[in-house]
Parts: sequence; C-alpha cells; structure tokens
Amino acid sequence: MTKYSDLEYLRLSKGDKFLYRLKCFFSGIPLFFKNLILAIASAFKKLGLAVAHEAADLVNTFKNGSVPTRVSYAVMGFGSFCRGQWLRGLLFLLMEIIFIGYMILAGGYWLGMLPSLGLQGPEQVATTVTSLRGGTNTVYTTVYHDNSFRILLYGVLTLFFIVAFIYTWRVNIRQNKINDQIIRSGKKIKSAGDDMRSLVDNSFHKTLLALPLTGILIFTVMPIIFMILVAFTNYDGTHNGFSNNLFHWMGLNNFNEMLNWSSGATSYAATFGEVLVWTLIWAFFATFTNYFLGMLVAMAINKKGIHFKKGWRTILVLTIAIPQFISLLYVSKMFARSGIVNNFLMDMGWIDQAHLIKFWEDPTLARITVIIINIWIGIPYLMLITTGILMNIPADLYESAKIDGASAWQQYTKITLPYMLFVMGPYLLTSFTGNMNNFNVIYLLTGGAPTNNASSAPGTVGYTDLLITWLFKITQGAESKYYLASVVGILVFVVVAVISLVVYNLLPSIKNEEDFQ
Amino acid sequence: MASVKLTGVKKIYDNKVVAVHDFDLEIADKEFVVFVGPSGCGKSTTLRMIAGLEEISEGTLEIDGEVVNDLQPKDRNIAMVFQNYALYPHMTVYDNIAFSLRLQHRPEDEVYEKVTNAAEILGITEYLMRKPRALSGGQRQRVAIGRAMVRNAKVFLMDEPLSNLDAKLRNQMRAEIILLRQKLNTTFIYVTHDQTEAMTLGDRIVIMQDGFIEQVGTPTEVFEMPSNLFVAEFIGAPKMNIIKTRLECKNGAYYVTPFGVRIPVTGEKAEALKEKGIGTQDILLGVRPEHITLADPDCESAIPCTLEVNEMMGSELHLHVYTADESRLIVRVPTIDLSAATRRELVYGKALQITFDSKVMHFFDPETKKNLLL
Amino acid sequence: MSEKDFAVPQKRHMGLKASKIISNTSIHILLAVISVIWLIPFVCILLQSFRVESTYQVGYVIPKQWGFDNYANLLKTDFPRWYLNTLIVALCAAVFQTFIVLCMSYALSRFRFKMRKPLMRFMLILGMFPGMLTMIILYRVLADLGMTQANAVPGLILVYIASSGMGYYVSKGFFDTIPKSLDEAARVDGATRLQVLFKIILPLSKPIVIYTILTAFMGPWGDYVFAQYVSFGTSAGKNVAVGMYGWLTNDQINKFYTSFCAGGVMVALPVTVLFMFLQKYYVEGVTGGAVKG
Amino acid sequence: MKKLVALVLSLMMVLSVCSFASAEGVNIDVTIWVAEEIKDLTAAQIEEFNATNPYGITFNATIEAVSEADAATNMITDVEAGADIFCFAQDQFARLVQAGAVAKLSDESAAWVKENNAAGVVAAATSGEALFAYPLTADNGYFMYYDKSVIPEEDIDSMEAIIADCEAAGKFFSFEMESSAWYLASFFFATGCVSEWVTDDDGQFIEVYDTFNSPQGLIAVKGMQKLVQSSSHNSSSKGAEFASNSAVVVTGTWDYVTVQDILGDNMGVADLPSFEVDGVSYHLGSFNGCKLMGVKPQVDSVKAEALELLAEYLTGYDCQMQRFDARAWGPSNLAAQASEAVQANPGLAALLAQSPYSLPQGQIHGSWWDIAKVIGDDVKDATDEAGLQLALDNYQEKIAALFTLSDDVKFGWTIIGTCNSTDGFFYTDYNGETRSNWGEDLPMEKVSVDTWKSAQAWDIEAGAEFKVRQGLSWDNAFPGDNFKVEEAGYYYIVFNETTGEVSLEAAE
Repeated sequence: MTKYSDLEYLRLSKGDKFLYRLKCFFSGIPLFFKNLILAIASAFKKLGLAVAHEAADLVNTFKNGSVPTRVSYAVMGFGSFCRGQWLRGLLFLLMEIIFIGYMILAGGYWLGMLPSLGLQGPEQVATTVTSLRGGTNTVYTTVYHDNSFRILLYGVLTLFFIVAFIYTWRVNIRQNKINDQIIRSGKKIKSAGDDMRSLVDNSFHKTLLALPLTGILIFTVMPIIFMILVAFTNYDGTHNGFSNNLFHWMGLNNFNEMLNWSSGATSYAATFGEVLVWTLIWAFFATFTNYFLGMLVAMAINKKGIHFKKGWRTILVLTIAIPQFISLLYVSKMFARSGIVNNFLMDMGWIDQAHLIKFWEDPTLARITVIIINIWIGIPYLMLITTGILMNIPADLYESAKIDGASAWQQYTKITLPYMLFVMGPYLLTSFTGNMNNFNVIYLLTGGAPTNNASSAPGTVGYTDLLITWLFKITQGAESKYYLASVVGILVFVVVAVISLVVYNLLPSIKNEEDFQ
Repeated sequence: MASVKLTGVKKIYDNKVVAVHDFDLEIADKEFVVFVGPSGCGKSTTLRMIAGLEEISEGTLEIDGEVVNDLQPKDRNIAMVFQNYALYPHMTVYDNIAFSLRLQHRPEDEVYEKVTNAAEILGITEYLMRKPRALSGGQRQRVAIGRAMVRNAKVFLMDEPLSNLDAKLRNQMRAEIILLRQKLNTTFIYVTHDQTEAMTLGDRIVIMQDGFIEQVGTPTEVFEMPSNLFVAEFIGAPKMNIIKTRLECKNGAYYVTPFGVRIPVTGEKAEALKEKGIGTQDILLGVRPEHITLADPDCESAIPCTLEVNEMMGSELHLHVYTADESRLIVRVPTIDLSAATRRELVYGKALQITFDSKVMHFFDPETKKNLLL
Repeated sequence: MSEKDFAVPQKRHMGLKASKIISNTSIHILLAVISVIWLIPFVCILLQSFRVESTYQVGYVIPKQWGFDNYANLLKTDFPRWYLNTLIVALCAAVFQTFIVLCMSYALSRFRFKMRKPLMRFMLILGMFPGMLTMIILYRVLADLGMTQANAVPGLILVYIASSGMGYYVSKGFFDTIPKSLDEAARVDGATRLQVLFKIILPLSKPIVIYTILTAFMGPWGDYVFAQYVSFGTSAGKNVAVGMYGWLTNDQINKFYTSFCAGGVMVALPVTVLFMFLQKYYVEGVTGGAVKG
Repeated sequence: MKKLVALVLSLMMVLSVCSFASAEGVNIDVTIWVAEEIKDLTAAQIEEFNATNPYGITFNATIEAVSEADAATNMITDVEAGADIFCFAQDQFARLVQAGAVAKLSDESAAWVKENNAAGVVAAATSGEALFAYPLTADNGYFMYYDKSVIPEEDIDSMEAIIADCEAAGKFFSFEMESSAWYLASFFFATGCVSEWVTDDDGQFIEVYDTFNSPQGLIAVKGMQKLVQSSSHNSSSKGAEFASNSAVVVTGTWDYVTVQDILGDNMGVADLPSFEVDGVSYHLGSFNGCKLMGVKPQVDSVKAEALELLAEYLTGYDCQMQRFDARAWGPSNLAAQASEAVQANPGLAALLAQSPYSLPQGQIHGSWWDIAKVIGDDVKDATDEAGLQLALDNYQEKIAALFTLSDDVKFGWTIIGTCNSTDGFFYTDYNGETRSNWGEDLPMEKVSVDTWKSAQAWDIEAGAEFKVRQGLSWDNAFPGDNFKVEEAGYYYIVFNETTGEVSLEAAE
C-alpha cells in the first residue's frame, strides 16, 4: 500500500483518512506477528547463548579456581566456610543436605513414577474372616497402591526442587568465583554481617520479594503447570488416579476430542465456538457499558451545581461493600419466574401471569439481563476510578475549547473522551480480559442457565455460560472430565493472551507516552 | 571537611548510553566547585554518583582518600540539597531537619540544639512546627538546606537548588548560600545550568557538555581564557560574538579582517600568537558584546552595520546589529556612555559603526574549535 | 460563516441560566432514581430479614409480621461458627496480604534490578490463566497439609495470602506517584532502604494501605467457590458464603430463605460500616493507583 | 518408596487387628454424613447402638450435616477425606461405585439387605451382581399437592381439567418440566416408555434399553405439550410455590410440612392425574426412588465389618421407624412399611396411591438427567408433530453418543463388512449372534505400538469385503475401497495404524 507523508495525509478527506488508518492497521498486523515470531526466536537464541556461556563459565571457574572453589563443586558452601562467610556456607550446605535427603527418601519415587503416572491401581480383596456376628463372613476391603494425582503433583514439585537446587549450586559456584577475584585483587571479602546488613539495604528488594515470590511459585505457577499437564492425561471421574483407576498420559488426544469438527454441529468444537463468541460479546459489553455509564454518572455527580455530591457517591460506594454472593444470589432470585420483579409487574397490571417475563428462561433475554445486572454491579467502581481521572483533566483545556465555541457535547467527545480513553486504555484492556473470566457474576446469577440443548458437550453448557464457568461445570458434571476442563483452560489462556498482545501493541498510551502528559 | 577525588569515573546505563565519560577531577578540602553545563550534559549524574544514588560504572571515587564506590549513601557522610527540595510532606519542618540526626540516635536535646541553631541561621525559626506544604518556595529551600546543614557532613552536595525559585528569590538565596558556605566552611559541590550562579559561587567551575569536561578553572580563567568555543559561548551573557574571518601575519605584524575591515592585533595577544608560532590562517574570532564599542565613522577600524533591535536593560543597552554580509552581532553599551540624544536615535534601521581592539579578542581554530592561545 | 461564529455564543448567552437550572434538576432526578435502583435489593433483603410469618420465598416484600426471629434462628444454626471462621480468615488475609502486596509493589516500584521487567511480564502472563482449575490441585495440596474440611480455615488463609503478590498493580501505581527524590534524600540523610520504607513511604501511603486492607478483607469475606471446595463435608470449616449458599438449595430454601436474608444483613454490616468510615481512603486508593498500575 | 512402606504398614495393621479383634471390644472412630434434619437423631441412634450392640463395638462418631445431594460429589472429590458412612440419593449410586467410593457389601450384609427390603430398592443398591449400599428410605417419589379452594374434588383425576381450573383462576400448575428429567419422565412412563440401564460390577454402564423415541413416546410428548404450552404452567417443584400463586405443585413428601403450613385446610393430596391424547387417557407415571446409605471402602476388614453392622442398624426397622416418627421419612424396610402408622400418613398414602403407576428408579447414567431434561424445553418450543419428533430424535442421538464417547472406542479400530458366503454373513460374533451385512463392528485388539489384530479368527469366504475403521465412524476407514478376500480361509485380520495397511493372517 502507498505510504503518505504527514503533509499528504493531512490533505486527505475524512473518509480517506479513516480508510488509510484502517489499511495501515491491517497491513501492520502481519508485520506485528512477524516481529513477534522473530522476538521469540531471538529469545531462544539468547537462551541458548546464555546456557553456553554459563557452561563455559563453570569450566573456567573450575580451571583457574582456588582449592576451596573446586571443592565447592562437590560440597556446596565449602568455599564460603573457608572464607569465613559462615552464613552463606551454612545455607548452601543445608540446601545440599536437604536436597540429597529428599531425593533419596521420596523424590526418587515420585520422579520415577512420573512417566507412567503409576503402575498399579487399587484392588479389592475378599477376606474371609471370623465374623463379629459369629461364623465366617467374606468381607471386601480395598488395598490402595499408586496415586496418579499425587505422582503428578509431587513429580512436578520434585522437578521444581531440582531446578531450585541446580540454581543454588550455580550461585554457590559464582560466589566462589567472585571471592577468588576479590582475593586476587586484595580487597576484603563481605562477612556474614555484611550480607545481613545488605539484606535490609541495597539488596532489600530480595528480602521484600522472597516471600511473595515463593508463594506465587508454589500456589500459582505450580498449579498452572499441573493444570496444563492434566490436559495431556485422561484424568476424570472414572480415572481419578486413586480410588478407582489410575490415569495416564494421552498425548494430544484431548485436544483432538475438544477441537475436531468431525461430528459437525454436535462436536465439542462447535460448543466451544458458541461459548467463546458469547464470552467475547459479554466481555465487550460488560466492559464498555460499565465504562461509559460509570463515566457518565461520575460526570453527573461532579457537575458544577449538583448538591450533596458526597451523598450520591456514598450510596453507590456502599453497594461495593455488600459481598457479591449475597447481592447476586438475591438479585437472581428477584428476577426469577415467580420472583419479586415479575410479581411487582403483575401488581402494576403491566403483565398478566400468562406473560411473565422469563428473565432466566429465554436465552437472549437471560444474556441481556446478566449484562444489565452487571452494569448495576460495575458502575460504582468505574464511577470512583473515572472521578479521579476526570479531576486530572486540566480545566484550561475546557476553557480554551469553550472559547473556540465547542458545545458541551463537543467538549465531551473532543476532550473528555479522548483523554479518558488514552489514560484508561490499559485499564480497559485488563478489565476486558478480567470480564472474560468473570466467574462470580455468571455463576451466582444464572449458573449458566438456560441450558443449551443443542450441545452434546459435557458440563451441560448454558447460553449465559462463559468459558470459565463452563470449564468449572465440566469438572463438576456427571463424568467430571478434568482433562477436558484443562484443555478449555489452556484455550482460554491462548485467547486472552492473543487479545491482550494485539490490543496492548495498538494502545496509544503504550505507543506514544507523551500525549496529554 | 574532606577532599573528593574522581578518577576515570564513567556512567553507562543499561541501554548502553554513556552519560559521563572518563571524569577526572580532584576537589580540595573546603573548596566550592560548581558543575555547570546545558541540561543533559551529565553534571547531575556525576553529582548523584558522588552521592551514591547512581552506581559508578567505572573508575573510582575517593572521599578523604577512601574509596567509596561500594558504600551506601548513608555511609558516605555527605549532605545533599535536591532541586525540588524533597521535603518529607508528612513531617513538620523540625522533624524534617531532625530526621538525619534521629536516624543516628543522637540525644534529643542535642537534636534540639542543632535544629534550632540551623533554623536560626536560616531564619526559619517561626516555621519549625509547620508542614512543608504550608511554606513558600524560598522557605522550603531554606528547610532543605537546613536539613543538610545539621549533618555537618564531609561533603555538601547541591543539585540545582535555586532553579525552582523566581529570579528575585534566586539572587537572594545565592547570596545566602555564599554566607552559608563561609559559616559551614566545608567542601561544596554545586550543580547548576546557570552560568551566572557558577561564576558568582564557585572557587572553580567545571564546564561540561555531553558527558565530557570542557574546562576546569576559576571563574576568571574560564571567562578570560575559554579553552574552546563551547566554553566561550556558554560563559558570559549575552553570549560572545563569533566572527568567521582570517588572521593575517605580514612580516611579524598580525591583523584580522572581520567584514573586510582591517584590525591590527597588538600587545600581549600578538606576543602570545608569536610564541605559538601561528601564521596566516582562517580563524573564528570571538569578541564579547561588552568589549565592542560604538566608533566614529572616520575611525579606520570601524565596522559599518545596521541596528535591528535595541534592548534597554537599564544600566546598559543591548544592541542587535547586522553587518553588510547579514551576520548578526550583539553590542553591549553602558547607558551612561551615551547622551540622551544619541540614545533616542538608536532605533530600527539606524546605521552604526562598531569596533573593538585586539586585547579583547579570542582566537579559535575553525576545525578543532580550540582556543589558539592555549 | 462569520454569522454562525457569532450566532453560537449569542444563543448560549440567552438561555444560559434557564438551561443550567433545567439540566441540573434533571440530573438530580436521575441521580435519585439511580440511587433508588441501587438500593432496592438491599432494602428488600433487609425487609425480608424481619419477616416472621413464613420462612420461604414469597412474592411480596413488606413483611406482614415484623420481628427478629430470623436473627434468633441464626444462633440456632452453625451461622455463628461460619461467621467466626470468615472473620478469622478475612482478618488474617487482610493483614498478611496487605503486608505481602506492599512488599511486592514497593520493591517493584523503587528498585531497578535485572529481573524486574521480566518478572512483571511473567506475572502478567500468569494472570491470563483461568485460576478455576488450580482449585483442584490446591485442594490436594491443602489436603496433604491437613488443612481441609474441619481445618479449612488455616488452609484458606494460606491460599488467599500465598498468591496475593500477583495483585501488586494498584499499590505499585500509587507508590510510583511518590517522588523518588524523597527516598534519595532519606538515604543521603542516613536511612537504610528498610527505614525509608517505614519512615517515609508508608506514612505517605495511608490511602493505598487502607485500600489494600479493605480489598484484602473483602475478598475472603465474600468468597464462595474455593471455600466450598476445601470445606466440604463439614460444617465446622465453612465460611458464611458456603454455609448460606447451602440454605438456598431446593431442600433447604423453604426453611432458611429468610434466615439467608438475615445472615446476609449480618455479613454486609461490618463491611458497610468499614466503608462508611474509610470511604475517603478507598476512593483515593482506587483513583491513585488503579489506573497507573 | 514411601508408598510401599505405607502399604506394608497398613497390611500389618489389618492382620494384627484381625487377630485379636474378636477377643475383646473394639473402639472405632467413624465419621458420618447425614442430612441436617436427622443429625441429632442419628447421634442418639449411635449412642443407642454403642449401648446395646452384642459385638462389643464402641463407635466414637463425628456426625456432620451433609445434604444427600452433596454427599456423593464430596465423596468423589476426595475419597480419603470422605465419611465412613454417608447417605445419598440413589441417582448418585453408579457414580459412587465407579469412583470406588462405596464398599461392596459382605455376603452376610448383602443377604440381610435383600431379606429386609423390597426388590425395587434392592435393585437401586445393586450394580452388576453385587450390592453396594443400604436402603434408607423408599419415599423418593412425587405426587400432587393441590389447593382445594381452586381445584374441585372431581377434577383432580384429569390433567386437562386441572389446567382449565388454573387458567380460569389465574393460578399456576407447578410441575417441573423444563429443568428436571426426574419429573418429566412422568409422561413417558404414563405411555409405557422405559429407559433401563445396565451397569457392571465397577458401576460402568454397559448398555441401555430406552424406548422414549417411539410412537408411545410421541404420545407422551403430545400430552406434555398440553401442559407446558398452557399459560398456567410453571416449571417448579417447590412446595413454597403455593405462597406465590400456585394452585397445584407436583413434589414429594419432603414438602408436606411447608405446603400444609401455607394451605392449611385447603391442602389436598392425591396421586397424579391422567392426560388424554386421541381419546385415550394415560395416568401420569412417576419415579419411585430411594435414599441409600453407603460405607466407604476400608483397608481394615474388622472396621469394614463393624461399619456394616452399624449401617445395618441405622437402616434397620427401629431406626427407620424413629426417622418416620420424627421426620416422616418413608421407610424402605418391609416391616416398617407394613406398620399402621406408616400406612396412615397422608403423604405416604398419596405415594402409595401413585405407586401402581410408578417405576423403581434403578441405575441411571449420570448424563441421562442432563440429556432428558431438555425435552421439556424442546416440546414447549415445538409447533407441530415434526418438532416433537425432532426433540425425541435429539434425545436418542445423545443417549447413543454416551456409549461411543469412551476413549477405547473412540481411538480403537474395528472391522465392518460382509461377504457372499452361503448364509450371507462371514462370522458369528462373540455372543454367538449373527450380524447383518455391514451392521455391527467387530472388535480388534492392539497387539503392538501401531498394529491391531481382530479379537478372533474367522472362516472367511473368498470375495468377502470389509473395512477397518476408527471410532465407529467413516472418517478414518481403511483401505480406501473395501478389502476383498481372494481365497477363503481361517484368518485373523491385521491392521497397521501408521501405514493404514490391512492384511490377513492365517490362523490354524
């Protein structure tokens, strides 16, 4: 396509400008992905180089390392001890001991079982015993053997531990290298005391991050990895890995089961498609209705000449205070077939009992209702946030606009809106993805209802089901197909990631930071 | 009380941008050194490296002969005044000043002593119980200084302390800083972009550009003997006139030919040129506006030119003139030298003759931009 | 053309006052309507919680007989126990989570270390995984630690605080707005990073601290899904959400519907009170950090 | 390694306990899940048991209130954390057996259950040959509550009449047609349709005999349509509906108190009405279900038996009668059922009146409930007979799908084909039944990484034609055009997954 210079661009008509921008955008996309791929490639390259470098460094360190350094390759922390850094030495040594101990006692077993996920499931034994009732009786007991679930879990944990150990080992080597250098240059080595002191000062961030990161590692990263792995097994209600059947690795079969189109409209893929589409629609409306209406309310409250501003705000903010499981559950009951709303309408005589409004029974209506109720939930937050930003818009912008003869509406569209969109771009993105995974609202309001009869996928998909609620229902359903749920989970991640990636790279506030600053 | 020594100090950021190139400087005890240069020349970075707020990429920094590269700011025993004062908004003036002392667990009455006495010196005693936000710019500035004073640190660092003040306050504070310096009499390192501050405050001035030191010297040195074009233009206001011309050397006699007018170079300048053995060549001729004078038409070294703008500065006039070949010059004339009548005539389009003699000339090499006489 | 230029301000000038009055009054009305809509459900819950004549769901709102029976009934159920559980969990979560979040965001806002950017990017990506499924595995972990069913409370606390580091955005955004030169000044004045945090940053971060506490408290206070996952098969380990959700199942709702309302009021009360007092800070916190994060 | 140790230990424990258990009294810790309303009662009953039992067993019981609905799900989520004894509705039975969350009854216990309970409920606790649970109640069925002030006595036998009354009075006829297969089956049973499922000893469903999609079924949905398309229909089964404008609610004994509380003297109870299609009248049927008590699989045979004894006691005559007196739970115990007290209870009486038209629930695939429940919606939306038929077709399609979904079938390979032999078939299948041309698939077994082999060898005539296909579908079928057998012989059929090559292997 032809690229215009700025001046040429300015001469274009409105329509052409728009078209041109559109073209630029779309012609930009392939480039974007190209760059993405290149970036990934280079990242791998970097990784490779880094590894190579590390390896080389290890060898060199050993070659021209002092005796303690060399010993430290086998006995971690030895070098540190020799140089009076008892604290580090102790920690290193402890790590090594614990590691070896663990691997011998338990880690070996878990690791060994990981490839098979267990060899022997539970078995039922019939034992003929002298019965308490007198006489003999054949009693059935169960002997439990391997537990696929635990194997997978502790297998992964063990892998984590090994990585951690290798890292500490590496650190221990590097320490020694540094110490060697310091000794050569004749400076004095940091003492345990120095280490301690630096932990509250120049390397204070390590202290700060240690706890949170460990937490995240064990309670977020590890489960996610586990979840991903489950997608490659046949873990479900009939293969729960312990009390009935073990589960095993299935390769890509599950993805095939989820994504192949062979059986057309009744295939899971079709269901996934429908749910995905609705999820996106939902996320879009949930985000933008809240955003604009919230902004509107904020502006209304902050308008000059509006009384008891604080009062209005308080009322709205208070609704944030009430836990959602109460408000949402109650509201869902209010809109039920024989709920308060319908009754009210009947008392008003606007409808008769033949034409009750089926808020939760009619697919389209149900979808609209959840979006509206979501507005009811979301506006207070948005009102708060936007209030803050509206305050930040420099007043002189409006004054100059007024002088240039802009009407209130023009002021809104030409100043307020661009400014807000610019500042809140990232926020909108996050809340969009957040809404895609907005479990509470859907689950507590409709639980996905009304059911989508056409679908044959597990978890009885409903018309208001988001991917997230659906995958939850899959795990809860009759067959509780955890593996399918994980597949859905992974797909959700892919969708979210792609969306954020693309949008993030188009956001003005990311591209040109300076505007409005 | 301490000397500061920087040897080959370098600052390289992660993105491989070099902010400060090998910086060598020895600052004597009790000396007042000013880092001056346009913004982004690396002066603040250097200061922050001395303070320990920026890591030193290369080279060594010694305070009192001790290498302090790896020391935390708090262990370097320095005091610093920040451009935006950096007062702790949640503390009263008193607590602000007392903060550092309390961190050292000094006894409260000693703290009281020092704080009140500092407040005394700075004349902010009546504000001690106020919060910073209730103070005017100048008062905040004083508090910031007070906070630094009470530490009686080895080195006293100031990062553009006056740049946030209006012109009047700035002059006043400048004077106070000079007084303060006499009271404290310790080593000062002062960063500014304003050459007037530099000239008035510094024992020595370090002029920097793009991370390089251009010249180090006393105000007089840098003013009279700028090592290169940049310094020459940077120091002095309005800035030095630079005239592209030619230096002629006819049997031992030098003269320059600005705008075809022949001005002989005599006296010490001529001596110096001779010593350097400089012959005929193109040069950049520098003349400070205040050294140009209005000449009578008949004077043979008079340069004809036309008046464009006449700025009345009170004690003096700044005349912006342009010569036949459209090159612009600035002339600074003391008001008293001109009769009211002549002054009235100085309006747009008035034809003038200007001249200057050789002792005010600066010769620069067109290529290297270096001062030929150095 | 030039006419128009004049016309516009002219027109404005004419009806300025009148139009202002009209628009303002209409806005007032609008706001009034909105507030009513926003309050209705809570008013309904409140009213129904005082209904005596029947305990099941009915089509009308205003009770025929008023009384505190439903609240009295709460005491007969395990509600107090659930309430206590929830309170403990929420309080602990509030304390530790705030601590962790502040550590995280302070470090990420003030230190420039090698892994900073990658770390933040990594956590961004982590956030894109749906957390739902990890419940299954978290349950197993807790079960093996003996922190489920009757001892669900410590388990819940652990899980809530463990990953709370992920939610550092808002408070980091807030910290970023505190000028760095304050830290530097303090450090030159002889403060360690630790002292800087406690003597300078925290005193200046009251809003965000309170905001974090509030949110950290409300999360567990209303959490249903995970709580029910770890506390099944026992009444002792449930939190209010799980317990009261049980009252809405088909075989219970007839007996417990109004109790649910009463319980709802009891649950909403403390948070509402907190908000009444801390609203200012909450708002500051949201607006201060939320967007910059 | 750790596991093995644990295993050995547990085995030793088993033995040791066995050895001197019978010697003197045993102390056993036990957790029990029962419904909220009988929690205290159960506690008392266990005290009773400890005091009276002749076996010298003492139970230290922790009793938790867990609704029958949740119990099964919880047990399945984590058997280890589950209760030793728990109650559940029978529809959860198969899941529990599959999950290995209920113990197989010892012979003695099994005998006791069979002896003391009606055949229907015993069937509900049976999977394959074996018994896995103890019947707790037999009142899990539904009948009709109605408001005498709206529905005159003479109308209660005709659905049409009742609907008319409701519409006239602007009241609701609450019958959960749109979200519950359990209630909706009522119409199908009325016309004699059935859905019978067969499970093996592991609780796996192996086959189904389902006649919903049939001429009779069509009649059923026609009847259903009359109800669901009426303006007075309200899809609910809550007794409380009477409080919000219902005149009729179809539900069970558990709502008796609530309804009585609302309607007072106006409460009427009766068996379900009949509906009329093409002049023929059909009496609405119903499920006749029960609640069961299960014992968690045990490692230690003594505890296992002790728990059985406790379960027997808790589901025995005395305890069931106590529950009846306290909560009006309809007993499953034959003797208890016979007692006048039970006979006299109006709720149970109505159930009894309905019983001629009700079917024992037996075992039903967990997914069936989700599959069947949508019929109601489809019928409501259907405008003509074709629409109704479509609803039934969809239903059948999904039922069929249930059995093809298992991985072994989906990824397994089978043979399908025929030949021009004398009898027209080239094999008699493993059940000895004959199969029609290109009808049923023949099983193959995986013999190596990528090679499959027919489960048996057959006498195959020359000219026989067949294909090997995957997942019972034609998406993956080899060879492209049928495999033709050149010369007759006794062959295995061999198939290579990767090359897609089919070959014959002579067998002797």
